[in-house]
Amino acid sequence: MAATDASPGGTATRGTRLIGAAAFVGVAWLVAFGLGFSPADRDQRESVRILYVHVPSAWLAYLAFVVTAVASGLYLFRRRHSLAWDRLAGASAEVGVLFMGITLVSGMLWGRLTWGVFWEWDARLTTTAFLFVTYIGYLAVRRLGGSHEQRARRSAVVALLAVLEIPLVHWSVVLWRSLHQEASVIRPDGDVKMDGLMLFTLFVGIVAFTLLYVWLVIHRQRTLTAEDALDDAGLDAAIAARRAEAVTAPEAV
Amino acid sequence: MEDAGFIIGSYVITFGAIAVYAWRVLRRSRRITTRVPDEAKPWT
Amino acid sequence: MESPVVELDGVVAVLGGFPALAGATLTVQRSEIVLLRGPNGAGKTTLLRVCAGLVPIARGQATVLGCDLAVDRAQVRPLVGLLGHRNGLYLDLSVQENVRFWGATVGATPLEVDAALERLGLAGRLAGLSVRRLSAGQQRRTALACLVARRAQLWLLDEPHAGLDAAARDEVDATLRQAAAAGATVVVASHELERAGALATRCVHVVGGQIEAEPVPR
Amino acid sequence: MTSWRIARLVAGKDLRIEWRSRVALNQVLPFAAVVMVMFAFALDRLPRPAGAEDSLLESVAPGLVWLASLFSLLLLVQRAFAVETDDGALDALRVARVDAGALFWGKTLALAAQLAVLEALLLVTAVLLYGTEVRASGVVLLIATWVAATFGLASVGTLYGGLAAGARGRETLLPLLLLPVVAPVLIGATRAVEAALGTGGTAIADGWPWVGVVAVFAVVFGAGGTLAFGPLIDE
Repeated sequence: MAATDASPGGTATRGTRLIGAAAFVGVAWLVAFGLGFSPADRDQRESVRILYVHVPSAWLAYLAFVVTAVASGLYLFRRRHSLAWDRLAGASAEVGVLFMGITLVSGMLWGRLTWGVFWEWDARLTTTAFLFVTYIGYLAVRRLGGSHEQRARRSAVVALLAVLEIPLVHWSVVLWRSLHQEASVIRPDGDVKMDGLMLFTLFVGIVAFTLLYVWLVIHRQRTLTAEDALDDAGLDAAIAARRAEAVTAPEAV
Repeated sequence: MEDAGFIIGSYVITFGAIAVYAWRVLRRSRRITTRVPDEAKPWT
Repeated sequence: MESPVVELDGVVAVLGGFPALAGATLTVQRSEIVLLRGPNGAGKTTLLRVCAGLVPIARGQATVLGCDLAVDRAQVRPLVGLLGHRNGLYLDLSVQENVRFWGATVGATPLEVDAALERLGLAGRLAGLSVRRLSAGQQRRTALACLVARRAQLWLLDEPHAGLDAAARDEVDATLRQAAAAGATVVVASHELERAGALATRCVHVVGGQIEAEPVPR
Repeated sequence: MTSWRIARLVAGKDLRIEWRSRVALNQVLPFAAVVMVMFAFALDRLPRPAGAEDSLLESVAPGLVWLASLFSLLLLVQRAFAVETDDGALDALRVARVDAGALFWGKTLALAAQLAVLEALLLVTAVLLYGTEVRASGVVLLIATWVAATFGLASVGTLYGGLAAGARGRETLLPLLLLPVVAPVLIGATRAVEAALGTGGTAIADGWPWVGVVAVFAVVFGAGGTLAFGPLIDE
C-alpha cells in the first residue's frame, strides 16, 4: 500500500481515509433516505424503515463470518502459514459479531412493531442468534493465549467447525419451525416487496454497511498486526535482556 | 412519524454501537502503533 | 562417531512472549548422562521440553534422534521420555495398570512391562496399589518404569530427585545408569549438585536461556 | 500399533479409571437425577388440563431428559479431561505422540459409554417421576435416537473438552462453546423421542427425519473431531 504520507500514529492510510469518508457519506444518505425520503410501507407503515438497517447488517454479518472461515482455511491449508490470514479472520469475526448484535437488536425492535412480540422463533432469527453465540465463543477461544501460531491454529479450527455447524443448525431449526404451521397473517418475514425509492434506500444501506465493514476490518486487522508485532518486537529486546542476564549472573557454583 | 421511538432508536443503537467500536479500535491503534517500529507495519 | 542424539544450535524458544531459550547450543552423544545446572528460570525445563518436541522453535536449528524439530516436532516424540515435575500418571489406576498403559502405546509385551516393574522394584504388592496412595518416591519410580516400558531412547528428566529420600534417590540414579548402559541417553536438570555431579558423565551450565559448557566436575 | 488398538486402549483406560474412582456413578448420576427433580419443581404447577391425556410434565418429558443429559455431559467432559491434566498425563500423551485421531476416538467411546448409561437412567427417571409411558412400537425409534445422540454428544464433547482442557477459565469456556453447538441434537433428539413415546399424539413416522438430523450431526462431528482434535490439543 503505497501510502504517501506516513501516518503519524494509528493505522490510517490514504486508502482507509478514503473508505472512511465514503462510509460516512453512505451512512448519511442511509439515514436521510431511511428515515426521511423513503415512503412508508402499505402494510407495515413506518416500521419498514428499521429494515434498512436490519437487513444490511445481517448480510454483512454473514459476509464477515464467511471471510473468517475463508481466512481460517487459508491459514491452515496454505504452505506459508502467514499470520496475516489469522489476524484477518479475527478482525472479521469481531466486526461480524458487532453487526450480528445490531441485526438481533434491530430485528427485535422491528418484530415488536410488526408481530407485536420482541422475539419470534423463526428459522432465520434463531440461526442468527445461534451464530452470534458461536462467534462469541470463537472470540473467547482467540483470547486463550499461547504463542501466535497456537492461537491461530486453534481459532482456525474452531472457525471451520462453526461453518460446519451452520447448515446443521439451520436444517434442524427449519424442520423444527415447520411444525408450527399457525397461519400468521402479517408475517412478511422482512421479505416485504420493496420497489422504487424503498429498494434504493436498502441498496444505499448495503453499500454503506459494506464500506463500514471494510473500513473497520482494515483498521482492526492492522491493530492486531501491531499488537503481534509489539509482542515480537518485545522478543528481540527480551532476548537481549535475557542474554545480559547470563553475563551479569554471578558465576553460579 | 408513528412508532418514531423504536425506529429512530434502532438507527441510534446501530450507528452508536459502530461508532463506539470504531473509536475504541482507533484509540487502541494510535496508542500501539507508536511503540512499534515502522517495518513491522506493512501499511506504512 | 555416531551422529549425536541431541544437536541444538542457537535455539530460541518463546513462551508467552518470553524467550525462555535465547540461543541455546548443545550436543549430546548416545549413552551420555548430561547434567543441566543453573539458577531457577534459566531455561532448563524449556530446554527439555524443546528436545521432547513439545515447544515450537522460534529461531535456530534443532535435531533430536535424527528428527529436525524445526520441520516436524511431532516425529521425535515417541522416541523420547519426558519426566517433568508431574509424573504423567493416572492417579486412580494401579502402578501396573499405568505401566501397562504407557507400554501398550508402543506395543510393549506384558513381559516387558513386568521387567520394567521389576527393575524399579515395583513388582509384587506395590504393583497392585493405586498410584494415588503411593509416596512421592514410589510415584516417581512408577513414572520411570513407564519410560522403560515405553522403550524411550532419550530420557529428559526435570528435577527427578525432588522430594525423594536418600534411598529413593539412589534407586533413581541406579535406573538412570542402567538406562544409559542399555543405550539410552539421559539429560537431567537438577539442583542436587553433589549427587547428580557424581551421576553425570558431563555437566552443562544453563543461564539466561543459553548454555555454557563446563569441564566435568570430577 | 494400529490407531484402532490405541483407541480401544485409551477407552479401556478411561472406563477403568471411572470404574475405580466412580466419579460419574457417585456424582454425575445423582446430579442428573436432582436436575430432573428440579425440573418438576419448576414446571409441574398446573393440574392435568381437562381432556388432554398428558400432564404438562409428561408432554415436556423428552425435552427435560435431553436437557439433563446435556448438563451431565458438561460434567462428564470436564471429568474426562481432568483425569488427563491431573498429573500431566495429557503432556505425556503428547510426548508419546499417541495418534490424535485414536486418542479422540478413545475418549469419545469412553464418554459415549458413560453417557449412554446416564441417558437410559434418565429415561427411567422420567418414566418414574413424570409418568411417561414407553410404547412398544416406538422402541426401535427410541434406540436409534439414543445411539445417534449419544455418539453425537460424545464426539462434540470430547472435541471441545480437548480444546478447553488446561486452558484458564475452562470451566466457563466449555459450556459457552459446547451448549450452542449441541442445539441440533437437543432439537432433533427431543422431537424424535416425542415421536417414539407418542407424546402429544405425534406419530412414529414423524420421528425418523429427526433421527436423520441427529445421525448426520454425529457423523459430521465424528469426522470433524478426528481431523480437528490433533491441532486443538497440540501444544
